Amino acid sequence: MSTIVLLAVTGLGLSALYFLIASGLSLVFGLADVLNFAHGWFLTVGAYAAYWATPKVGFAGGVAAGVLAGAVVAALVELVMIRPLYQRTIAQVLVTVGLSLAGVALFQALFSPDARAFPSPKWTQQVVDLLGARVPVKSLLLIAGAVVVLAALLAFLRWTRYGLIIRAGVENREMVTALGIDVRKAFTLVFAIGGAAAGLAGALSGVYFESVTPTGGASLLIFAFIVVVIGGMGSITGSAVAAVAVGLLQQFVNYYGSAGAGDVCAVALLAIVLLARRQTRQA
Amino acid sequence: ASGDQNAPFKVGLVYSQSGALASYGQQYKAGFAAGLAYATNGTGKVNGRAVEVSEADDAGDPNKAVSAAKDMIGKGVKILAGSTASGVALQVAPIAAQNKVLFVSGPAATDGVTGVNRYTFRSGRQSYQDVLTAKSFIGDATGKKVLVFAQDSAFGKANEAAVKAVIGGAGATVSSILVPATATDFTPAAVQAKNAKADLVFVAWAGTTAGAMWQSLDQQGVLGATQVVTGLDQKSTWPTFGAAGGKISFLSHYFDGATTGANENAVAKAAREKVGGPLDLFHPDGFTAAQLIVRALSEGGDDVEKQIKALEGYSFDGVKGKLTVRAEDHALLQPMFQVKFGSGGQPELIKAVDPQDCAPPAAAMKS
Amino acid sequence: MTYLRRYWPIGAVAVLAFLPYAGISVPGVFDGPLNSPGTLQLLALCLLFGGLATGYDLLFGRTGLLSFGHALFVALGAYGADVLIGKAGLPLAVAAPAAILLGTTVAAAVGAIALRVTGIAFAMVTLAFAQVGAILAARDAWGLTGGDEGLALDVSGLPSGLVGVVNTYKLYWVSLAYLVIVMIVVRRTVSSPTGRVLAGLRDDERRVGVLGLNPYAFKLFAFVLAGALAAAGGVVHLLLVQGADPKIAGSELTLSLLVMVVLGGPGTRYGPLLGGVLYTYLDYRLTHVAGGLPGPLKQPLFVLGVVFILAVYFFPGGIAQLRLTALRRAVG
Amino acid sequence: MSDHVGTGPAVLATAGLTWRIGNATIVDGVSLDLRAGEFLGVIGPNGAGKTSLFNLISGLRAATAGTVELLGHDVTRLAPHRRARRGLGRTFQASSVFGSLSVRENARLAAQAQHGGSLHAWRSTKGFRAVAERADECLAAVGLSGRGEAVAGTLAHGEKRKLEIALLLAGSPRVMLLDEPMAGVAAEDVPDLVEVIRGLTGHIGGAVLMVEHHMEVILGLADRLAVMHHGALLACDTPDVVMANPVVQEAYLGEEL
Amino acid sequence: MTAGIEPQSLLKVRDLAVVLSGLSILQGVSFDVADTGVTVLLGRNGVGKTTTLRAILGLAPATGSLTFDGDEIVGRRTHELVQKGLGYVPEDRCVFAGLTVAENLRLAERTKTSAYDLVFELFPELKKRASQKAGSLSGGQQQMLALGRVLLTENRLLLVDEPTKGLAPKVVTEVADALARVAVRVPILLVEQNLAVVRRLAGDAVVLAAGQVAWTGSASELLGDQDLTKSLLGVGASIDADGRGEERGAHPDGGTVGSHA
Ligand SMILES: Nc1ncnc2c1ncn2[C@@H]1O[C@H](COP(=O)(O)OP(=O)(O)OP(=O)(O)O)[C@@H](O)[C@H]1O
Ligand SMILES: Nc1ncnc2c1ncn2[C@@H]1O[C@H](COP(=O)(O)OP(=O)(O)OP(=O)(O)O)[C@@H](O)[C@H]1O
Ligand SMILES: [Mg+2]
Ligand SMILES: [Mg+2]
Repeated sequence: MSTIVLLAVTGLGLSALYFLIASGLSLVFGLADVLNFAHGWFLTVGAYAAYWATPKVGFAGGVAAGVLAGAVVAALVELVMIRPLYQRTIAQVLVTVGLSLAGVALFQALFSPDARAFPSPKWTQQVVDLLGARVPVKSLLLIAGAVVVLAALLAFLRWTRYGLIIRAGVENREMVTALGIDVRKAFTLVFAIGGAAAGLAGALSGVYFESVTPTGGASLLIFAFIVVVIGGMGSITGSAVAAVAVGLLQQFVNYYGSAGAGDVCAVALLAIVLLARRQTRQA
Repeated sequence: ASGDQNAPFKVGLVYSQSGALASYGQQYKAGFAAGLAYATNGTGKVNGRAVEVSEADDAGDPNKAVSAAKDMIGKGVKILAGSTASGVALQVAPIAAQNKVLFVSGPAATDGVTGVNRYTFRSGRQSYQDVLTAKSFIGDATGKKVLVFAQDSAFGKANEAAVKAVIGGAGATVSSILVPATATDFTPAAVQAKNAKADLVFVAWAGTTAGAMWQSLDQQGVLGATQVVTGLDQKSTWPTFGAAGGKISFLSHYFDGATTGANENAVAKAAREKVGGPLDLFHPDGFTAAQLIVRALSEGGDDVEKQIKALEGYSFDGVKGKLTVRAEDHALLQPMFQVKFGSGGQPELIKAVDPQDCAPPAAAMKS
Repeated sequence: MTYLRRYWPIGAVAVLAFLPYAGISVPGVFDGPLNSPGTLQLLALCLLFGGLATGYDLLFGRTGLLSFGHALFVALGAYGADVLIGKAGLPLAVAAPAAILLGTTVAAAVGAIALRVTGIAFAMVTLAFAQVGAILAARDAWGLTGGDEGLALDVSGLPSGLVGVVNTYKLYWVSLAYLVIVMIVVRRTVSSPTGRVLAGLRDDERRVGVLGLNPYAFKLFAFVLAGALAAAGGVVHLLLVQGADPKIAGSELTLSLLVMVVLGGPGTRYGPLLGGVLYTYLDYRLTHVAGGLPGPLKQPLFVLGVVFILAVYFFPGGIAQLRLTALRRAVG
Repeated sequence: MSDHVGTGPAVLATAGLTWRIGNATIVDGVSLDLRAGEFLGVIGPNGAGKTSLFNLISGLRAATAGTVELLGHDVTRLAPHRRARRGLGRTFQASSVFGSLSVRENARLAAQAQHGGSLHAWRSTKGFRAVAERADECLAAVGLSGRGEAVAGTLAHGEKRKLEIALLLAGSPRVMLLDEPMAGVAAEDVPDLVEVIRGLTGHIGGAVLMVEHHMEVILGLADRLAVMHHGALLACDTPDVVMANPVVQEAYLGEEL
Repeated sequence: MTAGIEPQSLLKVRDLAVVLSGLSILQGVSFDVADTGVTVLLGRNGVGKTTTLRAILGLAPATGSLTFDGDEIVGRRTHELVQKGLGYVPEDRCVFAGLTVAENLRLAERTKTSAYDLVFELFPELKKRASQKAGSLSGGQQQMLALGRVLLTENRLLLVDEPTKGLAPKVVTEVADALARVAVRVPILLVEQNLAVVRRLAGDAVVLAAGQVAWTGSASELLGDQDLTKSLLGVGASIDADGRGEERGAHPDGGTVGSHA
């Protein structure tokens, strides 16, 4: 019993991490139509920012710094690299691919390839007793973060005019401008939001992994992709559900099956869902 | 150029200058430079002939390493060294044999390199020696339950195999949990480890996720409950053990404290001076490689067969202490170290393990 | 003039084939003379990836299929032959075709499933399959692949003529031959009626359907053909680097193929080839020269990434397009 | 033309054809049949379900209920390309041509679909005379011979329309579905296009089902008129009878300008 | 321009030239758009009507001069021009398929007060389908939505491209009415193939041929002169052999919609 509880909660913690990355990815992909391979790098930026700031301004400040750094870098990337290439979706994807390569290498050069111990506060390293299970606080922290982000994003898309503009702009940018709206602002905003979510994910992943590394973001990206696709591109709630599914699946399979089988299962899940979805569309 | 009595000796280093193992590579290179200076008394010459060292980056990628090796051999390099990553060592070794050049493998820990062929030697320790050192923590193994908690990688599997052979062979029952190096959450594995209720848990983990792994083991109460042994990685990783550090027994290939103060030896002292600071995990490997190469050249000149003869059975003082190249399989017999974290999060030497006590069983030369 | 247009490729191949006899050295570009093993090895890899990129473009540029799983088939070629030679002790002459057949069969199976969806979904399903392949390779599946350290090629299975650095020039010829074959196959295919259908699929699949052509069948054809070419490339790669390791199964390889194609110019005759050669050259050369450079420039991937990004901006449509526009400007 | 109306076997017959999405019934139990050489016009208000009906017949959408019979075979469950092979051709309300191919390549692609050769991955296209000739005929038929080299994607709307017809012709189908072929065509071009379309039933001898809002065009061409309203078939008879039908008047034509 | 009192011109087009992917689409197009009523832009397929509108709106790369009540607008960003009061109804409707009808309209709001009542009065269908995804609307319904979007806000000039394309005669009539009513308040530059509609709304007419202006004058004058219409637009010929065309097709406004019964 206690094992089940433990696996469930830590699994959800994993889901939360995936969601934090996937949500931004899903926004940027589904809405700005850019499959952003550099998204993992945004996370790394956030992680290192938090790593740098925490000793100076405390953990909360560190997290804030991570979020800020993620948002700013993402916005800059959009302004400088993506914007000149609108309508050239493939080119945009390629630029992000190039950026993901260069970005990791850059951090390896600046901070060395080795893991740096993250100065996470004591309380995040504790465990709390939940129905006999020793549940790590950090898992609960991640879950909380994810819930907040989910709520905020949904509100943004449903209630704000920008949410509307973004959705329209994806379909036909030209026509949005022909309605007198400067759509570029909206896309920059999307990147900033995605970057902020990634930055938060980065800061929290520092706590989660006890360390930050230049490659940390990239290694999480593949699962984020899986989550985004299973959840349906551009659908935030979809991403949330998918993240929970993938996280729990991985955790339980890793325990009851052989360790590592979880990853294969997640991948299998992706293939199955996509094919099944296609079937329903046919009928 | 061979035979020409004043042409330089060409030596090629293929190691990681970039990529994930870059800092290991850095230590190796620094150690090599120091070792070459030491072994040639600062002249950089052997028998009056200059030793010309060329370098190539393999970025930890065997393909690049092979290309670089071929390139160097093509340019007349007669001795290869380096190989930070096991994968690189395993793929470069055959190239050396095919082209009849000497290969002195570097930090790569895989047992596979030992005795792979007559042309291949090694300047570092191998997994087997790690495990034997771990064994030295639990005197008599008979009847004990030992758990291997290892990365699901060649490195981890090598350790698992070694433990089964060494400690299992000594009468302990060995079980193992293999976790993918890429795992994001270690709680399931940690719980399994806890439930195993072993007397000794041998952890074989290299790489960036170490911090999270240790924390999970600690949080699920593995560390408190049983004796946990693992290898001590380079300096930069010491903080990542975090709170867990104090509860772990470490086996160490090398750390600066092993040869300072009371334990200081002349070679280590010289090395420290030449490197210009405290030594780290893989400085000795580079240093030793240089010593071996100088030996090979001074005794064997341009003749690879003579070089091999010169190295087989060669016994000398290295940074770690007494080192011996075992003739049968070219294993490098060397002392290993038991370490614990003291107050202040700095590792302290418990005792040095005698080379013979951690000598891998001699294997026949594969080819 | 028209003669030149028609026959210059043959001339080019002849020149390339002759390189191993050319003692000239090109300072700065290659750090040994052209016929030195190091240089030939690099050139061989460049040609190989030129071929692989051209094969990949059959999917991406010609049919409009964005597959993230191409590496899987390269890996099947490489590991397949490696295992058959090393573990089953087969001679290369048997192992190579067998490995290619293996790659082709798996391509057919994967394609049959993945092509039931389209667009990004297709890209992701192929990515998923490739990922499974990578995981299996990295985890020493069935004790065959040698795990994350890869599996060195057992040269005893090779004709002695291909073993040893002195024989690098023969391997160079092998990859030149591979490139030529790929170029011919792709060329013939795209200029055939089938190729016309593939172009149609790229533009409007629904329309192709109502014309009475089965989109699924033609896409599968393209996928399998590309898979076969990839597997063959995998075998050549095995020979060149004398081993196979999980890198070759990873999505990074597919990504770099994509990068090569775009760098060169998707859907053009020589673009992917150029892109493949350039990318590979930089990838390997930078690791040589970058060592001395300061700061981030030390990291080859940094330089490569930046160069690539700049390329996307400054010659969209790829090098091939660049050449054309330059030509036009020259003409008038 | 009307001499053969009602004679000959039904080349296309739908029975109770229905398409629902969620709780909306888009096409509602449509049963109509089309005889060889017959020209059946389909009119109806916007949103009546004309295009949807075409999608069901050509197989781009799967029918919720009902059957489609083509030349005596039940094709309700067949994929679009199979129906096309059996002699069904269609055009789209929004022009869809192969944008990156030249006009001529467009036509050849369509021609080879029927005249075989598509599965020759090795032989050069040059080898296929029949296909090339067929393609050129079709372009000539719609007066696009001159534009053969133009890239289809850059054609003006009207030109794309003509190319659509050419692609249809190339398949020499027995049954043709035209969805508003005149939409956006300059008045000047209407007459030739009308002649081309008339030819479809004329010398080719196929049967045509055509949606069109240009009344004078449809009246000039159709042997019978079918009127759709809210997804259902309101009437199906000779033009004069249909035009006189008050329900139709009310539903469709409205008052004059 | 034409004889008679010259109305103040709101938009001056001078030497407008457009090149798309290497092809010169427009060369030296010059005409004026009056600040009242409907100016109609005619021409055969492919002469560049749509391109002209897109160029005015900054959606196609243009050279030359465009003065919109006083100030030069060549090279200005589209959304700025629209905010200055240029409304656009594109040839292919361009409604946002993924958004509901209501959201499509909401997007078009620019000022606090939007003329929803006017729009819903003209196109009740839009009110009924407010929550349906625009992509699932029929061609005609989509056209109504596209028109509704520009009628929602106060504009200085409307650019409308073939609004009646693919519409049922009943709807064509409605759309024509709507445009007529709008034209009272806002001047319109209209591209239209349906000469009946042109005649109905007739103000000034500009005829393009092969990327250049072939004729300018009043629409009634143009449509009144059959030879002129025929030579410029090629219409007027009887459109089918079997006589029915006589009542219907033979008028200069070749093929008046709904003029049959
Ligand atoms: N995928 C869909 N989902 C929901 N409703 C749909 C879908 N496709 C079509 N519809 C609805 O079905 C009705 C019929 O559409 P259809 O395009 O067949 O009309 P139509 O007769 O072709 O109209 P028009 O003459 O304007 O083209 C319309 O009300 C449309 O909104
Ligand atoms: N992107 C493009 N690249 C090249 N040529 C183009 C492009 N877009 C349009 N054209 C060409 O410009 C010419 C004018 O096109 P445009 O759409 O303005 O004509 P139009 O008068 O609107 O025709 P229609 O009445 O059929 O809508 C056409 O010949 C068309 O082929
Ligand atoms: Mg329709
Ligand atoms: Mg137009």
